[in-house]
Amino acid sequence: MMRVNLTLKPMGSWSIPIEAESIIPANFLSGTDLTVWRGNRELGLEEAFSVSVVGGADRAEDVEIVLAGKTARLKRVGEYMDAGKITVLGDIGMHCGNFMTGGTIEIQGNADGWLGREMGGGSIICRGNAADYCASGYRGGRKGMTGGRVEVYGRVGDFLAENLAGGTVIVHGDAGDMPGAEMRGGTLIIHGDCTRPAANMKDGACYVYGTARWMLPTFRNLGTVRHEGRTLIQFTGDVANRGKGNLFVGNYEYLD
Amino acid sequence: MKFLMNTGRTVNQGVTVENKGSVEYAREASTCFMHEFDMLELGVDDGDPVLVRGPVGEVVMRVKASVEVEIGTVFVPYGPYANHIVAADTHSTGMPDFKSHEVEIEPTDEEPKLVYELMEDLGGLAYER
Amino acid sequence: MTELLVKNAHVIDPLSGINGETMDIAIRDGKIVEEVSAAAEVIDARGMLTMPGGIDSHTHICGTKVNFGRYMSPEDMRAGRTPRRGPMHATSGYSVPTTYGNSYRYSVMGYTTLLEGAMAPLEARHTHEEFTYTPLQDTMANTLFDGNWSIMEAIRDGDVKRVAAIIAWTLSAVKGFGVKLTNPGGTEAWQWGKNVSCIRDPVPYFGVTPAEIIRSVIEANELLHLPHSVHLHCNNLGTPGNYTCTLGSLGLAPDLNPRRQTLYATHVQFHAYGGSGWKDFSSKSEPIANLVNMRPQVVIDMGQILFGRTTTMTADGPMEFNLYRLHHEKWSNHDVELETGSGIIPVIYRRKNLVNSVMWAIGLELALLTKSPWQCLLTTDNPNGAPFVRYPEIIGLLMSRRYRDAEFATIHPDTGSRVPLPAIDREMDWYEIAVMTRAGQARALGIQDLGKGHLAPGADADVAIYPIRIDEVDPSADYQKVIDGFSRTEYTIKRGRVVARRGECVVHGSNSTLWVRPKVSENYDMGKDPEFVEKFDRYYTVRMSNYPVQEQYLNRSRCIETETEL
Amino acid sequence: MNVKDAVCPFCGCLCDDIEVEIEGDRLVGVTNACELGATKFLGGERLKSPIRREGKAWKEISYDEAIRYAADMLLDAERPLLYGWSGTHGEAQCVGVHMAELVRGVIDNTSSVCHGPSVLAIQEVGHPGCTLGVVKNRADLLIYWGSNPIDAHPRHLSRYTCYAEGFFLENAFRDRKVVVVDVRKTQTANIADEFVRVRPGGDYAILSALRTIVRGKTDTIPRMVAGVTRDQLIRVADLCLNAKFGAVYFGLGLTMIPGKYKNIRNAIELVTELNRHTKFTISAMRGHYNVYGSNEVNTWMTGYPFAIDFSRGIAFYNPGETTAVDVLARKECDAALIVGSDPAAHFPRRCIEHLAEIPVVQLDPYPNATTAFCKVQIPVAVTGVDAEGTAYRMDGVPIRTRKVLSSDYLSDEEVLSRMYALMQEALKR
Repeated sequence: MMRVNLTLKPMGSWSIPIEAESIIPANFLSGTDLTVWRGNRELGLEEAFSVSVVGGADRAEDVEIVLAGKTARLKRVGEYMDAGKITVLGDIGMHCGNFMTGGTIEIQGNADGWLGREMGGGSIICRGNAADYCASGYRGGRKGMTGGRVEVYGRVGDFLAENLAGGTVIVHGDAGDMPGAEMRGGTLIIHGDCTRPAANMKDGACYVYGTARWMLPTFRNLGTVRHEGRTLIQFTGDVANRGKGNLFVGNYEYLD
Repeated sequence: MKFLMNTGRTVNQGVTVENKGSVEYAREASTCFMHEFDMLELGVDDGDPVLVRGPVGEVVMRVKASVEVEIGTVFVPYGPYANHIVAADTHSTGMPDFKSHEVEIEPTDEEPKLVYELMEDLGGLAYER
Repeated sequence: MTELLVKNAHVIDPLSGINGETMDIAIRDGKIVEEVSAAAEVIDARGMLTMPGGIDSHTHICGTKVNFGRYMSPEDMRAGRTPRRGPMHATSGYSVPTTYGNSYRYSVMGYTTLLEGAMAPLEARHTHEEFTYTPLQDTMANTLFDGNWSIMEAIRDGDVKRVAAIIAWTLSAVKGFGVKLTNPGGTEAWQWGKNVSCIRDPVPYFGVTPAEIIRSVIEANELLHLPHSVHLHCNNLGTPGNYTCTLGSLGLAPDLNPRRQTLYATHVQFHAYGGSGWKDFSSKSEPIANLVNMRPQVVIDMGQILFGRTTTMTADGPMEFNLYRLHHEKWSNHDVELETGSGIIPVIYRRKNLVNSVMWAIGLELALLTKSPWQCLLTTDNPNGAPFVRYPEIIGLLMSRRYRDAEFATIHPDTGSRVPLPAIDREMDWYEIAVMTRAGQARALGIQDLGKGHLAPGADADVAIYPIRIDEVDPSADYQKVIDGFSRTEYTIKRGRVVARRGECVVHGSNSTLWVRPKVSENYDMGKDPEFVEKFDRYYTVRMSNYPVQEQYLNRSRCIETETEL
Repeated sequence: MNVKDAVCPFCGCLCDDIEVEIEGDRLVGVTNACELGATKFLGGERLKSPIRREGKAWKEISYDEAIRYAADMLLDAERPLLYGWSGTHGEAQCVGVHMAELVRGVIDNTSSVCHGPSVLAIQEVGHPGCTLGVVKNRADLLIYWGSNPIDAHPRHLSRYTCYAEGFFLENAFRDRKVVVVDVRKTQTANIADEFVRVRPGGDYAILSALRTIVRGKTDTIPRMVAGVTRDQLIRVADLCLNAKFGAVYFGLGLTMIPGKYKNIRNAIELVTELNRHTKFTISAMRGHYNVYGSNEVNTWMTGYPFAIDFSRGIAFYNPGETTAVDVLARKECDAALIVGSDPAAHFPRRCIEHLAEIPVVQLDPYPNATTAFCKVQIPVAVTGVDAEGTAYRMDGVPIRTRKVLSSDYLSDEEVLSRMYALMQEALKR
């Protein structure tokens, strides 16, 4: 096993984000001669981080990266990650785990926007809150997340799991506006409340255990069902979009 | 009282927009259009100053009766007064909630500031006073 | 004075009658000359295949609808991004690259002249602005007349000279090069959500038929002595059984011009379909090619498709809506007042799809069954059939039966019974490829006298030197070498300067735009025609004085004045 | 002297039939323009020369000095923001893109706080549109949704839609029906045949409901949707289906409310659905006279219409991250060049607070709210008045604005080109 400890050094007066897509387990198999970017300046990994490596590994599966320091503006960590583990002790910046296909990312704090964008596999656990576009897709793209699992213990922002096409997304707290918009597959589970779930959905399953506010009027009510010990109201739609998705809600309120 | 604040363009705002130092621009952009019933309840008349408090700050405007706005909502022309209290959160779309902000409005004795005073409050230095 | 000497090149230059001679090419101040001084810079092209710069006679690279294709497709843009490097600006995009992306990628493939296939006159300024940012090729624009109200009215009145006068005024105003008809009449009908099904359907309100539009505009085109012929995108694109409509349209072309064709039919692959629906969809390349073989007044281009992702864009608005209803992705449409329209949707052509497999075969068949390469030019209707960066694959397919068979084995298994391709043995040679990618284009566009498409003294010094030794490569077997060779020149020379070298563009460049000003007598100056002016003022939303494209939009203006019969 | 067919550089209508009267070097009269346009032509008190802030005072400086300051500022920055661009001509916008590419900065235009959400929607589902003249000549149904042309685009109705002469309409005024959908009963709502008053935030639900009704699934819809009765929705759907040519013009009433671009997407999908039955188009009421041009220029040069981040050399696009409001509010830039806009008047306060902390250079003919946050402001000629150049109308039609007056002011393009040349030279060294 190899453990890579990276502690972000304090940066200058502005909060210019650092992009660090080089931080994935596989890259550390061949050393720490990596670079990151702050704005338009390329920095050596050790200019930005205190680096220590404990142990060794031959394959990415056996590498764990532990990120410490004020990492809330550190972007693109874990992008294209395919194996191994990244643990973030604090908060993490945007685009963590983009295009990830395998391995695990665990964030002890909060995650900024686009957590696990266009993810294809692996798993992301966020102990705090996640911001907008968690488990979503790219602008203009047809498919968002296609596989894997994202689990957020806190609440999430707007446009959660937009264009979800596969995989599972679980949020234990509340979600913001329009979770599961344009869903075409996969499973989205929100334990708390949200507004306008599954707007324009085509297919897939969306569960809201709490209350769906501003429930869209274009879903057909199919009556109640039992689901994992809960009674939920089942809808199908979005009829506006010729959709055949399933939306289950604990409770709902129209904006009438 | 709580209101939903909407902002937008008006002819007068458009006519004065190239001359932001002018009294006319300040007057237009600091107008808070309100339904007459709400004005009654708030105890204000046309032209009275009101303190509008939003999620990130407060600003003084002058109220004006309008038949266009619904009860419970106010309309403020785009500009530095409305933006003094509008939050910068864009829900990661690039666009703030310019047209849907919950605000608290109460009568006040203060006068609306001039545009340059608002700018200096935020750390700027006015060129023309 | 700048001089350049390309030594020991292995030259194929069909318009000069040169087929594989080792020779030197002398260049002075942007032109080919007999000889240069000893001070000339020397490029050793020993044994390398050297041809006039490539010419694309039908591509979509600049203008309103191309840019909208970019605008609506951030997912396409991120596919081909490069940073600013040396004299090269940043680029983005795969199927609809940015202007710099188009220009650099074409240049690396040895292309030096491009014809934008469709420019709406009202929005011509936009096309010219983008031309300026397409620095490494000379540019020209086909101008759309398919739904032009004044022209349809003149046709209804039987006044071909007036048709010609309107074309003359418009080309001069918008700095257009040729006359384009896209689904003639159909784009006007589409402004009511309707279409015309073939050449005998009258256009709503105007009453004229596509056949009348095609015939009258051909006559008008020849009255104006334009360098290029009418450039036709036939009615009924993309529908099963449309080949009869195509045959009918090609049959309308009279033989009026001894120097070139009188009808250029574009992306004919999309118009050569048999069957009564998608279930019995089949190739009708044979009857089309047979007709072309009998009619020297017709030139076609392939409109080849290749499997993969691309974006379709055309002035043919109704066709794009029908395509949208099949694909259900995203759909854009843009109708242009009094003139034309356009539509855009992204598509993916799949090997496992029978219709797509048949389409793939048809393009190749058209090229292989048309006897003269001068009559069937190599295009994909970029980016409709595939992005132009894939032209080398098409060259490989045309030159190698083995490559075709290998590809055929991977497509839908039922394709064989619906297409004649498996029975075609023809393998094209280097000379024929040179015709299909530059010489034929120059002749069809009527620009060989302007120094395009050949390397005779006096010609523009636009030269493509490919790292291919044609005496060592057997294209039939080594098709991958052919593809690689045509993908990246050793040198691309534009106006006497090396602009690209082994995949890198080495100068910023500066395009010139070719356009036509037909000289007509006072009586036929539509700018002074009271009826024309009044209609313009009442129904356009732009003032007539603000309509013409000012010359400052043309980076290096090359105006071609024609003597007309008006 | 009178100049005919001048082009109005105020709003996206880009009216090109303006007549201006010139006396010497002054513009004294404007005919045909609306009140907004006339005011713009007549202008106000401009800055005489570049100014530089020194402590608590302003000092006049030379153009050379001002341009050099701006070039150095951009070269020194780690993530400069180049913002605005809608109030200038296309040629200047092109230089701006080259500059952003060279210094690896973020370039964004005012559409991010205007119709940026509309762009995002178009990127999801496309855009069935047309030029204004198609509507003028054909449309028998007009829908203004969340837009108020009488205040924001005063000549839209008379020049292009309701009151314009139309080739296929016998009596445009009588033969066209108008539907207005808004949360306020605006001036435009007063002229509507059908006014649909929506509860704030309810537009998305209404649009979904209309799509469902057009599809014939009316029974799914509750009796009341966001303050609108089902009966009224059915009536509106029937008006749409019975129109020969319908045109929707939407405004910021759809882009600035919750859901943002999803509202536009829904509106576009309604129009796409209607095209299965009749002819329908939809278009955005663009604000600045050349905001659409800025989208066009950015697109052909970078691949994206706005919000482009060149930090890493290649063009990266992610509105919400690379848009000006987000960059400023998150303090993610360390210098700003502002051209042809006034963010201090139009951005939320947190953005302005960051402008106060970083070096800012602005190109603008007039002192404005952003002046207060500038280190340097450079006065320029006004496009359409004393400078010319290309602008794109709200429907994508490019028109060359005219220079109707001569002045000593440099155009935006000239100032930016000089700046760019200095930057190129510095990087060569």
